[in-house]
Amino acid sequence: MNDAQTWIAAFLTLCVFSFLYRDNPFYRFAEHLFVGAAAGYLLATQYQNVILPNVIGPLMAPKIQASGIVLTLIPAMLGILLLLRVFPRLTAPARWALAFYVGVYSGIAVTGYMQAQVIAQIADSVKPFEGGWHAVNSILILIGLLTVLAYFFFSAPHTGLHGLSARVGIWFLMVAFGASFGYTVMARVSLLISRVQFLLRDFLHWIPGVVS
Amino acid sequence: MPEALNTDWFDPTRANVLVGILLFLTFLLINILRARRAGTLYIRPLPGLTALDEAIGRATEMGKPILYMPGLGDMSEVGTLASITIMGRVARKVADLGSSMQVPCYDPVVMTIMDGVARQAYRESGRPDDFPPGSVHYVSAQQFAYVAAVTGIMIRERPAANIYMGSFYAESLFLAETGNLTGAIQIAGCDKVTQLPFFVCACDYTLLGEELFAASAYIGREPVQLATIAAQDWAKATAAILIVAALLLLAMGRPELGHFLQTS
Amino acid sequence: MSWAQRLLSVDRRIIFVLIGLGTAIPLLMPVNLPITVTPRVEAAYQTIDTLPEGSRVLISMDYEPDTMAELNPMAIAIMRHCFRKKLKVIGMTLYPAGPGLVEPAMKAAAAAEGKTRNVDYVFLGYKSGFQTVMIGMGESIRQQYPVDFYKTPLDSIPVMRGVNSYAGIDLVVNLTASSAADYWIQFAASRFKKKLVLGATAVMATDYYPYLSSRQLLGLIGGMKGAAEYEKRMDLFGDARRGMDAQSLVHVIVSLLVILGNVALFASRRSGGDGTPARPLGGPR
Amino acid sequence: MYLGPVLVTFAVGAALIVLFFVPHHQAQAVNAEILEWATIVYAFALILGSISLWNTHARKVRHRIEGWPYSLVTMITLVAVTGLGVVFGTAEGTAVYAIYQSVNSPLASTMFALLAFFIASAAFRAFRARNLEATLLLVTAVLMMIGRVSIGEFIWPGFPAFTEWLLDVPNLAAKRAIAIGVGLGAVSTGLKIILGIERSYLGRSN
Repeated sequence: MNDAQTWIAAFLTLCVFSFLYRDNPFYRFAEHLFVGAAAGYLLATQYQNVILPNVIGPLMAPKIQASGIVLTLIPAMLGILLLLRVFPRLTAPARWALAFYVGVYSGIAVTGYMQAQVIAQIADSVKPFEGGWHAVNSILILIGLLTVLAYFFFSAPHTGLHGLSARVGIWFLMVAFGASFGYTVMARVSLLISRVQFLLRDFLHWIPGVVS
Repeated sequence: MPEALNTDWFDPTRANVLVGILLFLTFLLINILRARRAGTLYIRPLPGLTALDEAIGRATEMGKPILYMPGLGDMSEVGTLASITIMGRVARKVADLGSSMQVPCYDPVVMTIMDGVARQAYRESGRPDDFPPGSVHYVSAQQFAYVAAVTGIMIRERPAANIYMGSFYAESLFLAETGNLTGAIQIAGCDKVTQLPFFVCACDYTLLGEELFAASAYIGREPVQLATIAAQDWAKATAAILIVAALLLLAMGRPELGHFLQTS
Repeated sequence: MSWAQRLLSVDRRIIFVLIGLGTAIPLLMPVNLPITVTPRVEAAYQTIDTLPEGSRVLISMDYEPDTMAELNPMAIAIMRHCFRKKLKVIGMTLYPAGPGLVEPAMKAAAAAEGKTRNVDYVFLGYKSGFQTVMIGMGESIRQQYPVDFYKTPLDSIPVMRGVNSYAGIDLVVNLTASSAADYWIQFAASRFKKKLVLGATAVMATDYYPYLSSRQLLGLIGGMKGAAEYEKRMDLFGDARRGMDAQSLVHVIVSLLVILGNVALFASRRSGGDGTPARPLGGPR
Repeated sequence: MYLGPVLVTFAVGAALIVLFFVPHHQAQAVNAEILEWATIVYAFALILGSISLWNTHARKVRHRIEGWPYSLVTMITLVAVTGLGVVFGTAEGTAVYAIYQSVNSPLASTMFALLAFFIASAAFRAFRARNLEATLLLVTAVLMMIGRVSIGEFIWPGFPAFTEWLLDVPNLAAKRAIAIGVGLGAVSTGLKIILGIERSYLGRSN
């Protein structure tokens, strides 16, 4: 990044940090600039990476068979049906494109989640109990798994034994949330570190460059 | 030598996934019949949903808008599908009470769907032309450009209720903490486990993981929808029994059930 | 108003100032505290280290600027490791904003190890579609990426010769902050049976422990600490290790704040008033 | 009744479920083609979305609603970046690439960095030992924070191993149960839509 870019980036970085004090014109400017630039960047990359190579490209290709045209026109037509929603009276046809889109991702979800989230996790819970200390851990994991599943039961009131196991399940949930929260602090702080490094190194040159 | 072209019609290693789906379908059909015959099924109350109704009521009393955020998932995130159903109910209540709602969207397809759902809610509430056209609007498909715009709305328009339903990622804390700053009542429902701690800390009520899916079915109170929750429960019970059974069999030296479950 | 009440309702901007100082001071005066390499990062290191020379490693860098801090140092350390082991690196990204970060990172790693584009590594660039690209690459890489990021056809790139799909790839490394990891596990590991190493942000890494124990992942590098451990294992002194000192200070500040908050809560409770309205913690009941 | 679209969703959804089990290369080619179509539809939807974004801000400018100059900034940037990107592309050396490096990238990473401040204020406010559950939450979080950094190791050498245990046992158990639950919820929601039980996405909030 040359100097001009560094100055712009540093100015915008400080605009965003100013939000910590309170909402102000600088933050508001950075916010609106970001919304426009992000939307523009996405439109441009979608054009370059999807519309150009997969829609315009095949249609313009010199030797084009009928099947090639049809295979490209169908999704393009569905896309145009969506665009018709710009006109208030023409919202009905878009339902066909939405129905196709929702059908695709529902189909992927049913098999994908069943394989990777349900079956794989059940399979992984079925591991032989190693001896000694690990056995205690395996039993604890089994108890945690069954009690949290009990907590997520909807078709029975949480009373009696089921109620007790649901309560133990909540304790496991809270420990899991605490662990996840504590673990996340590191991730968020590392982002702040890189922004402060940018200001101190690239902008103010108070700390040395990237050491190999 | 090009890769040998695969020509067989069934992948045996995926038999367990097929059994899982077929089993779930049977649970679903059985429970739909049960629900139809009995008129309804018992589903324990979801406190999150009562909190949602209270939040909408309070916002209406204060005459301030409601902010509904459908999450940063596109249609491939099933949490987004659940959010669409919940938003339909919220829009219907907002239309009936005559209060106002804003739905900033991350994904353009979700925006298109939600716009249709909101218009339908106003039509069913008998007030089709009171639907404010720009209320469901696309903001950005870039995570933090979306956050910048939505937190701007929170601070400047001060909605009385912030509702987060769907798949959220790292931005959950940014939105919920800013919402907390403005003093709005906040209800969240999210299927992304990593974000639940933040919603639990910053919101007044949080639907945890699959409670989001149960809420989307529970909301209509339709017997068929309740049947899907019951089917989910039966499948969960089966999963628990399967694990315990497989472990017991394993302890008795018969690992077949365990091997059948292995996906890869 | 007792000190406890005043503390409990302190202006959050004072906390912000503390966090800001906690980050900047260690960067200006580095302390370089010790780092131990945890088993999960060692597993990732060994998975790459044991690959024979000339093996092809597909590195999908699916992240955007907002998570660059944790994942860029990881990307650079892993790529430098591949180059040192004379492995062929195929870089790609499933995020529109990816190329802007991944391309400079690949150049930096290649320059540091004296490697040249197209001969030792290739950058395929961005293709939208997430799962569709992953599944599509099982069928044919060229259908998803007809040309590389620089618009060169794949057939004229030495690294890509003979590589038509996952069959030609020996290891997949996914660096991401998003659900791309789930899909790489679903498709690359489960469906196409490829060896997979994951580099994730700290918050996500805890969710992938189950996939590590089920061998769907062969190694897991979590957050900046994971990156610092990898840098230490490669005896590099990159941004990750420099940041770890600031991490220590800020973690201590946040922990002390939480402890202080509770001390004030008990103090104010004993003197009658309850510091904050008891409201359900959003959890059940 | 939207029978047509509901049948399309059923046909496409069922086809993709079946194709999951058929490794035949032609079947997988059909699968890949359908997924490719979805990415094309998304590209068109993004155009529709950008028009909606434009209308939102144009309305503010037209009616001189408070803060309309900022909306002008968004509109100008949207047109400029889209135009430059479509005409000159987004690869290195183009104007959009330079804009990305000096505007999009720093704004995104700095916004994300604000979370470090918010996580501290959220922890300070929310981690109050009001009941057993809240106490479990805050004690685990503090132990995790201290155990993950070099100072934790300094206080008690066993700290990192303890935080690993927290992640490997209680956290793993709860996360696995949630994953199974969410997975089944996702399968249930997906099937509801394919079977037409759930049709609200078609604008029928039944």
